[in-house]
Amino acid sequence: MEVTYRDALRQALIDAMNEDPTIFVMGEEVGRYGGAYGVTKGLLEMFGENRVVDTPISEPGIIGAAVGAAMTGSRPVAELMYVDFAGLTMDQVANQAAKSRYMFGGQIGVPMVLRTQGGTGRSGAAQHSQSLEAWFTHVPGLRVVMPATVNDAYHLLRMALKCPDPVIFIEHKGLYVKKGEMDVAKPDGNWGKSVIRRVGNDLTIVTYSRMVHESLAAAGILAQNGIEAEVIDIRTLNPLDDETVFASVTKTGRAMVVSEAVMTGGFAAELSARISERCFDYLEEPVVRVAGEDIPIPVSPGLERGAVPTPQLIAETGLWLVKRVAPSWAA
Amino acid sequence: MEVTYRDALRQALIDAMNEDPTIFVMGEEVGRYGGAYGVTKGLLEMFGENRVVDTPISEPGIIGAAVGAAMTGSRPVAELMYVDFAGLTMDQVANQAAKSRYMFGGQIGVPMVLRTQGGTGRSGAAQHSQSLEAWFTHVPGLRVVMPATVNDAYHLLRMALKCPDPVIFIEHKGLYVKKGEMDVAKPDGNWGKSVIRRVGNDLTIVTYSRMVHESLAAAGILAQNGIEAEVIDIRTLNPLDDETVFASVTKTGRAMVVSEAVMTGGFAAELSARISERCFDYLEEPVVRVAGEDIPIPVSPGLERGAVPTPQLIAETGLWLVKRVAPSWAA
Amino acid sequence: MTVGDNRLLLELYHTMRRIRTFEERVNELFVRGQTAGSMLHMSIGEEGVTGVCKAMEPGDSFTTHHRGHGIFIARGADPKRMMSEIAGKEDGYCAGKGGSMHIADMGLGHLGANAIVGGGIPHVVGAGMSYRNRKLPHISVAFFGDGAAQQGILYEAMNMAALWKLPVVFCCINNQYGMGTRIDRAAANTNLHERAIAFGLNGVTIDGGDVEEVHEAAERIATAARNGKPGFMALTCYRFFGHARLDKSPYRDEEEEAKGRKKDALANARTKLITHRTSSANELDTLDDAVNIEMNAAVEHAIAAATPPADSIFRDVYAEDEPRPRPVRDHLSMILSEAR
Amino acid sequence: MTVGDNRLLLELYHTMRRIRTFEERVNELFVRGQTAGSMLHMSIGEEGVTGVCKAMEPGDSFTTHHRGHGIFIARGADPKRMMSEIAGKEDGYCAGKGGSMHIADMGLGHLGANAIVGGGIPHVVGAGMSYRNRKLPHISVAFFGDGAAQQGILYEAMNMAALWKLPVVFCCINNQYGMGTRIDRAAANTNLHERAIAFGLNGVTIDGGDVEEVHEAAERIATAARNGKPGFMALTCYRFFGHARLDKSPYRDEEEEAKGRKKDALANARTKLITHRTSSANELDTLDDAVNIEMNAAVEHAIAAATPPADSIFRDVYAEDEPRPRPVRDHLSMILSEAR
Ligand SMILES: Cc1ncc(C[n+]2csc(CCOP(=O)(O)OP(=O)(O)O)c2C)c(N)n1
Ligand SMILES: Cc1ncc(C[n+]2csc(CCOP(=O)(O)OP(=O)(O)O)c2C)c(N)n1
Ligand SMILES: [Mg+2]
Ligand SMILES: [Mg+2]
Repeated sequence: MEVTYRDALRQALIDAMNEDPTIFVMGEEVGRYGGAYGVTKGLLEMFGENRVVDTPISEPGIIGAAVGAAMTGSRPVAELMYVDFAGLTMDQVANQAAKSRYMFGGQIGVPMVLRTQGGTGRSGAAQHSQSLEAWFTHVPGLRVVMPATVNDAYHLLRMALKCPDPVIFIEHKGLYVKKGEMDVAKPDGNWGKSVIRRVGNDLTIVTYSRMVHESLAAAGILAQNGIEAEVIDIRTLNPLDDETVFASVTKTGRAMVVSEAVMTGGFAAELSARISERCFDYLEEPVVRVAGEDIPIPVSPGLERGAVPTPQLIAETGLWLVKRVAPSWAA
Repeated sequence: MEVTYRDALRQALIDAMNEDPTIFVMGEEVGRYGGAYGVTKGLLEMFGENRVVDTPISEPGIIGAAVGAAMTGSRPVAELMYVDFAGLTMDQVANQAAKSRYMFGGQIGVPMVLRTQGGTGRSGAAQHSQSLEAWFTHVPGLRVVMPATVNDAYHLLRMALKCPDPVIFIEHKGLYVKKGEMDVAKPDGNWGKSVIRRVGNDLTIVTYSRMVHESLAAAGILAQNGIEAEVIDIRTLNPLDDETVFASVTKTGRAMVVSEAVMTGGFAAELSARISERCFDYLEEPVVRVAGEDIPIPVSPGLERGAVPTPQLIAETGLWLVKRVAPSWAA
Repeated sequence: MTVGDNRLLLELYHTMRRIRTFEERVNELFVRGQTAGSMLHMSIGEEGVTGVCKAMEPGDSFTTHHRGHGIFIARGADPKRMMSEIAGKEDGYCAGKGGSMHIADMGLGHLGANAIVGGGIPHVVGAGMSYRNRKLPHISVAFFGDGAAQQGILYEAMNMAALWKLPVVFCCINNQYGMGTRIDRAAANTNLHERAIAFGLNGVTIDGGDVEEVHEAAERIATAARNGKPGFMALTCYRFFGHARLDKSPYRDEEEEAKGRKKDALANARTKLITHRTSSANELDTLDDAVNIEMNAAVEHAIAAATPPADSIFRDVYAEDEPRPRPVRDHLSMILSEAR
Repeated sequence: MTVGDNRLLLELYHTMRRIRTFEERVNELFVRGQTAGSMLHMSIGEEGVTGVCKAMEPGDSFTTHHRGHGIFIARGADPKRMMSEIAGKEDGYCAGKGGSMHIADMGLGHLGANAIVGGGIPHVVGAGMSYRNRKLPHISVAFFGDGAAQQGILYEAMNMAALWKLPVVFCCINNQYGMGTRIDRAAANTNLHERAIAFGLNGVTIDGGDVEEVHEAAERIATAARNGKPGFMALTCYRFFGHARLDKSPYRDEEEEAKGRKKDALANARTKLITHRTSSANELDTLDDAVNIEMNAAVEHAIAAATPPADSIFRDVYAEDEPRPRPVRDHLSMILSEAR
């Protein structure tokens, strides 16, 4: 069925809530407003005020409440309107949700899902456009999921809602209106498995979230230049399936990691490091990263576009990497 | 002069405050108590209540106040008692302190120093033992400094107090009582420059903070096995001097990054990725990371020691890397 | 001010009209597809805050929230540079980097608009510390909404301000809504000033529809703050339109909106000037026309203004002569340039 | 309880004695070098909180702070397993992973001690939501100190609890200090209950030196909470000793300490039992001796207990049958094993 990424997420919440009475949604504007990006529209009418809870603007308290609810038999879905607000909640996320099972010797888990969204594309400026997954992937005890496709939006959220541990579920504001096939009976892949979105023998592009689509577009450009790129969607940054990546790089001998987050200290660095560690004998060129510039996101649309990778940049880098064709900026 | 790391920090604050009247220190227990680890002892008597400010336990408010003070002509030193509490302050650090100059088009800077400390060694358990520098190094607009030596404790803090931008200054709780030479006239190196702590031709060990000492101890063990390791102390993670690292790896052909932080998504991944990117043609072995385990820190002393790198682990890895001698755990 | 003082009310009216018209023009700028994005928050209905801004002195500083256009205008902003910033242009207040939600002007004491609800509140505490330490006579005022009053950082900031007797004022513009959430669905006790009093500050709730009343209260609160007793004031008003440009407020009904929009400090001031003071309708119309011309010019200015150069994105991350971030392309060049 | 009820006060006395003696033994454990670290926070002087714990029912849950030994004992903890955890041993409540600051027992409704000041406060809001949604009769109580009352998250939590009418109680153990900072140097208005009232909760301040008074107040507050009116109670007491094991409290003088230690719920209960009730000194001494034996046994148990196995560090990061983190050594093996 052709639906939008937004609708797929909404359907996942509806199906999960019908199936599991312990699930409830809480967050700013999730009820009457239907969610800042419309993902929870209609849920309040369907499930009532106890299961669709509009909260005050109190991010630390919201996530803290979700932790407590998760420790007492509920499975809360706490919505953080923008991942940019994570800075207000990192204590509850990293010191409470992530560590409770461990600190308490395995007595209890914190089965909650923190739903949020990030990325550029709407001139949201420096505090409404970030990609902060790296803060979470550095915290043992969390799972981190970033769906790129409509089908993954549905299935990964359903799977997250069965996970016994806290899941940081990061959507992309630029994908909500994207249409695609949703098959509730058939996930793109299992939880914790990377998916090959395009097969190719010349170059491996490793990416996730919106950049999967930019990378596929770039792969199209590369194909016109006689380069077949294999595009791998990581999907779940934790648990991470890097074996699929290693197998591909072992085959292609060339790897590019693409991410919208600022380059320095991003998850792209972890992926790059792992590929170099494990595929050392097979690499014909260094693993390169095409990522966001090391800057805050500016508001002016033109500047904003210049702050993150484009299909053009990915393609030019690929051409250079595989065919030694100097890119526009180096020519 | 032989002093402790703690005294060097204290002297830096005193000298800077005497020189620059706009500097004031604020934080929990920095005054009457003298600082949880004694770094600010005596300052209240010296500089009075307006310049040594005991605060309520309100981390977000403390950092937020420091931001406002820095924007109005003061140069605050805000002490965050443990870097583990950073989660409460990341919004003020990453969205306010780090981005103000940029968002406001360069109108104003936020010249503040956030002094904090991290690391294991005192059975502080999961919420008092972390190494969270990676959260900060992923935020454009911040500078991140982690002194390993007594002389750096003094000089890097003095330099941080002249920096026009926000500096995250992370000390290590295990180093406060460490003694060493402090020469107020002679820094170990400039701001933004890595320092070679030990010269060697067989292997490059890149590290920072307490792990510099563990790495030097490991280098001693390696030397007894005929391996001369070059140990590089990064000192300032931002601004990062990676050229010094590349020069060394180009010479040795082998690189190991050592860090106390949990491995996945740590700054060690950034260093590893950069070395593989820039020294590809010179590497005889993959760049390896010896870092903290991907777990919260347990309280039991024995378990805590097992969660972070030891000289033994670093040395065994070095032996394997250079001489292909299988380590104890693989033998 | 002495009751019946025409000059002051006329001045406040003029400022409020400039705010109202400015916001209407921002709307026009959006409709003409010239704004940087759609995260534009109109302050129409909140013009009464002008009374607070009027009670501030040169040298005083302030922080605002995402709905801060009006406050900034009342503190002396140049509509042209504001409009340019909202359009993401090079000659805007922030060189096209900040936009509507991050306008600032250190020259006018504007320490910055903030897109993090509550994010700018603690900054005034630090400003107050700077003034105290340097023995300056200034106060610093934090402007924010009723929704922000549910952020814990407000209470940390108020406690510190009261504890240290800082020259600080917390001004809550209670427009009854945080996006689609009415205040009574966000707070159990909606008398927000009672919270401030419990934290040891002066606390009042004022009718935001009467700019003179707002101004009088602000004078009292500001004077006390200057003398070391920080204060909190909530201005009761109504958000006339949607939360941001694209919100049509489906969550509230016509009737409530009609009633809410009666709380109109601008309209009330006009009536008062004509009926109880010495101004004539013509006089005010002439003034309004001048404002129209001023704001139309601001729109045309912004549209004509140049967009910022592409490479400006690497500027201002750090101080001018500090090491700049390395562009990804340069990084790639260093890796791939040498032939293999 | 009816005034003059010997049974209840005797029971409270017994619990308070167990707390006092337990803490003294923790101290001994430290002196004997058997504790996991020195971040040990004694609750001596705070035994009056027993009155709150007594007002709780089976099935009720609670979160505590870093100084929570006493609270947990009053809620039924096994001193042996507590002492083992404090020693970092395998049979401790948290298998030697949490220690003194992170003891928990889901069986007894202890949702966890927290080393983040204020960190456990919002958890009771979520617990209250669970109980409401599942129509369970329980309440959830957050225990924390006066210093934590300066954390904004407390106000976010109280506002949510009041807004949603949750069965939640916030219990502030006001021992006058946050480390070296006396409450009047941390809060402008030290009548903390006034803040709670301003947020729409029931709020009271009680003399923590009179356990019966505490118990009566707690019964009222808890009953109201069970019926949807959350409450806040501050127990006035005094931290008898240093902040943590290594702190000698140089920041306060003998005189103040002597005065403060007069607020001793345990001693007061004993006097009351003997002078106004039917207990004899001998009777109480016998009881005390039994407690001594119990707690000495706990110490010896902890010292004899096994330390956790080294590889247990990789357990409990995630649920049992979920993928575990890969040990660094295994990671290195995968990289370096194949010969080059
Ligand atoms: C920390 C944070 N949480 C949520 C948001 C999303 N958001 C933007 S404005 C707003 C409503 C704010 O309400 P209020 O404080 O009353 O200001 P108003 O919009 O009414 O002027 C929300 C929830 C945000 N920008 N920052
Ligand atoms: C968020 C946070 N800030 C600071 C600390 C350091 N710290 C531990 S206990 C404490 C004092 C807490 O005072 P209070 O809440 O009154 O509890 P008490 O120690 O008096 O029982 C401080 C500052 C911490 N553990 N967590
Ligand atoms: Mg509002
Ligand atoms: Mg206390």
